[in-house]
Amino acid sequence: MMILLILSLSVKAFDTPNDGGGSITIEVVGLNGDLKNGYVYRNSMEDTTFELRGLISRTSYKYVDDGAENGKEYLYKVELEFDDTTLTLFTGPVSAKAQWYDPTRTSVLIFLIIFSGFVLWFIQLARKNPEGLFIRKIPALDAIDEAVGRSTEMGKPTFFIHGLSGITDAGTLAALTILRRVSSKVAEYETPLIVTNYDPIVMAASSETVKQAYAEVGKIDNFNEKNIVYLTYEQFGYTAGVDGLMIRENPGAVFLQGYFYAESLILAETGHSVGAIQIAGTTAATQLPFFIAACDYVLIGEETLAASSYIGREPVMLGSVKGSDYGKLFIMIFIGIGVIFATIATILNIKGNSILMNAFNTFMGWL
Amino acid sequence: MNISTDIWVWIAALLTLFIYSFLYKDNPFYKFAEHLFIGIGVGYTTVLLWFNSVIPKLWNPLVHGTSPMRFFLIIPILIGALMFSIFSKKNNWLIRIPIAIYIGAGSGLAIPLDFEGLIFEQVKGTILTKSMFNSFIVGFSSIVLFIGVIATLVYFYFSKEHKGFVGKTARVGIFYIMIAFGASFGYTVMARVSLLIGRMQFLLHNWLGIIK
Amino acid sequence: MLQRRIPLLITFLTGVIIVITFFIPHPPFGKLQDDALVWYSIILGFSMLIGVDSLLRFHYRRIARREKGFGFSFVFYAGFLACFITGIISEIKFGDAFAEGTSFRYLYDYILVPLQSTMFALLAFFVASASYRAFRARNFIATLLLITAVIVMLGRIPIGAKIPGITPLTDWILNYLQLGPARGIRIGIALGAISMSLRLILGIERTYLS
Amino acid sequence: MRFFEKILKIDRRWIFLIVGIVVIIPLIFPIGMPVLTTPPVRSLYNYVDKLQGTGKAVMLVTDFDPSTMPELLPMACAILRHCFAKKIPVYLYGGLYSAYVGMAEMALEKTLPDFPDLQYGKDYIFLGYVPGVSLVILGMGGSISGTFNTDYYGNKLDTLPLNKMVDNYKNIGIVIDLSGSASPETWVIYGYQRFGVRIGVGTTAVSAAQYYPMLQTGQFVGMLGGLKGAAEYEQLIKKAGIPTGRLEATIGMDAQSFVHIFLIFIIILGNIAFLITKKRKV
Repeated sequence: MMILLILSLSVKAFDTPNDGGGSITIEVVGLNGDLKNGYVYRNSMEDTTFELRGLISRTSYKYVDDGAENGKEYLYKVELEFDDTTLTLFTGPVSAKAQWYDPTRTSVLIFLIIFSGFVLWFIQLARKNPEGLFIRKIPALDAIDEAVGRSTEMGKPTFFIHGLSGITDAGTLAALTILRRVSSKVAEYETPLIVTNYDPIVMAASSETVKQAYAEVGKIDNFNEKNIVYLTYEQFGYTAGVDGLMIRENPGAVFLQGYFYAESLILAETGHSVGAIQIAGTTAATQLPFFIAACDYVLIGEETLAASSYIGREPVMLGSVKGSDYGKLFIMIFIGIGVIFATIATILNIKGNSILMNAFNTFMGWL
Repeated sequence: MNISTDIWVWIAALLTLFIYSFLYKDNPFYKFAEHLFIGIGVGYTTVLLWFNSVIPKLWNPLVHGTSPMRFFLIIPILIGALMFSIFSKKNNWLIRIPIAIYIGAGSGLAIPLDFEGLIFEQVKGTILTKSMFNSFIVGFSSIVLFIGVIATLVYFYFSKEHKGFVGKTARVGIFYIMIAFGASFGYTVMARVSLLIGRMQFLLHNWLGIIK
Repeated sequence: MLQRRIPLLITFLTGVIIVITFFIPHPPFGKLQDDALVWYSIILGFSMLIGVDSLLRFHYRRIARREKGFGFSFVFYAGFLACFITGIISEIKFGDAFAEGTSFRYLYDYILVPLQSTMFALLAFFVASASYRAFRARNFIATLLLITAVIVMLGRIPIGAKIPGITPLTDWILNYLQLGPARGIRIGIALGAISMSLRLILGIERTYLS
Repeated sequence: MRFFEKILKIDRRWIFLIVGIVVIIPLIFPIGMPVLTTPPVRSLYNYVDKLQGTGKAVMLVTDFDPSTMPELLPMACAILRHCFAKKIPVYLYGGLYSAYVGMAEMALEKTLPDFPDLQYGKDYIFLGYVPGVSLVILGMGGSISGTFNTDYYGNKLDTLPLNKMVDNYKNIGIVIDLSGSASPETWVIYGYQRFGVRIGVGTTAVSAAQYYPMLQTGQFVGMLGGLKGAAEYEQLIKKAGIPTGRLEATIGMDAQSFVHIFLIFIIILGNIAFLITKKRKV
């Protein structure tokens, strides 16, 4: 038994594939469950000593040495401890190197090309032929003017409450687009606008956005930096601050835009209690139900991200929306074909023909 | 009754009550707690960000590090410095440069990661329903799930008017979406109540000592 | 003009570079994404100072002009300074502000944490008032919302679980009925975000820059 | 019918008041409604139970902070009581981040008085915080004393009799991670997949949903989800005749169930009022 085990065992060392270098993988081949410990030692070929690097994993039978220098050659010694014996195996020389392309990401590349292709193609078409581009109704966006207008009639300020995500989040950028629209309306009607901020960088961007909007309608003098309020970079501290401000300033319209967490409902209920019209929009799927329950209008997920195209109605933007819709169609068809294929493969597999099933699994692994 | 004699417990308990007083109406106690909260919160995050990010990731590698790569850290310093142009009356447009960098970097990071982490995962999850044939119910449910995904996606199809077949499918989509929202609301209610129980236990046990 | 063109060009370049490096593991590109995140957290540390500055000035102004409620601005200052100073002292003295027995730890445990959890726990009340108001059978869509919410809520309490069929029904709603739209919404958000990112990189979507 | 119109326009503060009362009353006068146990909880309980007499230890990790304490602390107490009563050795580990240690301390304070004959260092060990997160999990695969050096109280770990017998995952029957974040996955990746130590998890009701797939694939031995999971574990140790102290989760479940019933009640009431007033208007 033992002899068989020894004969069938071998150890391989190779450059860890698809990475930025600096890493060598050591794999024990032909092992089964009875390994107690597997120690990996390394020798840098400059002297004779082997230093202990780590332990072979007992589930994958591999060890990844992330401390290798690119281009330098190493020898590895692996000591395998079994219940009744210990084996020592050598391997190498081997060196680590960095790759220029990561083939495991090919699927992303292909989808990226297809999707950007659609978007760029329709942008191009829109440039040539700006007529006839359609975008479906989004009631929450139509309600912006109404909300600001009513707030003005009541002589109350408008609140714009940012979510908790940073400037790199698509939801925040969509919020800034909506802020742009809200502030140009507010500037037109000459009512106060208060913008509350969680992230200081977003505050800087909000300030720029509102200033631009005021400048555009020629009322830059009415812009008041003090109304772009910074509160705190602490979730519930921010909530407490916004709640306090809302109760005291008594807004007539409240916009809750960006990425929210559990505070969504606390804010929306407080806004409701002061009788404001509330328009919420978020890409936080988990918080949408709370906004639906407590707000008058809600931009559901992707609707926030389409807001800029909807508001601006520039042909180029509408073209990009159409392009991304085709991307959506592509994904729907992809899922449809995938489901049909999986069904056929499973039926054939039950009948004993596994070729299609294997092909399917390989493809899913690649994706 | 076994009221706490620990001053800190008293502070915590009073602050808890101050916040709850907001449920009745705005009042000086709530204002006190709110301002304290914002003060402490901003002090706390500033300290945390500096000691967990700026010092270990910038100061230590620059001052104590040896790697040649550490000079790349000049990039965040420059970007960070440009942020302060907001204080300048004349050159405050420079703040657009760091914002432009964030937006570029954020977009660049999001594109491949959204494909890999969100779209592929969801697509795979929808296609792979291996146990579909184990029973009629699972098979039927998988079809229900599949229709849910497609109808919801049709609802988010913006560039076509929602009438005819597309309109009907989008309508089914919004039905599905509402069902999902109801379920997720009902599911989360439970966890929210346990937070309140925790606070009440603190007041009744740690502070007042009414309950053991 | 330059004030607009330069930022657009910068957005384009950073965006394209970051996307390309996603596919190149070779240094220095492979690490660039991670580096960018590290840099972001450093810059966030810097930009916190802008936020702090804004707050300090706001409350200073309130005190200086004796505006309504200026007394609470002292409370803000007290909280900020207490936390900031004890935080720095504790970090320097103990190497970790959260070490047992530091004054920062006391502020954290007995002021910040109770405030956070109480604020968080307000949700229990607001969930009640929101569901009372929102879950009405106004129309077909609202009824769907109402019915699923009630079924799932019933399924999560011991008494409700005794109603025959409610537990499997809740499980079925959560595992299938709810999962489809949840996936659809997520795919939609991801596609929307990608499309928005493309527009930003190409300079079509400008927000503050027009 | 004026009544229903009033009901529809009721000041929401009445609702707040009733919610408050409904939570407080069961806390002061516990009822102890029966809680049915579910398979994920039973399998964790049974797994721990079978460790009795094998000499293998339980490592209980408090990877949570005060924000999720109401749900997770009762779990810590119930599991500790189970181990203490059955003389299963325990490593209580104060969590991967420094702010978490206080939670472990609190769990000990609540449980130790009921088990006066326990000896520190022999029956249980309290590990404090060391930086490193996943490195700590990896390090313990080699040696616990090598990773921590000292326990929470500053004693050298290699002087403690329990640690002399255990010292790495080979003699740890299960690591139970109580967490409101993603740390159970970290434990699975570095603890289970690298060293084969079994992982159990206790988490909040909100996070529980995302861990079901890992439970199904057997990466977790069992799972306690939210207050209900904690209450179920309390019921199991109560049935085994172990001193339970105050059944915090079970009592919490009373309060929770009352709030739920109240919510369902007002939703139904609101709808009746809505439909009646609507009919009258037509």
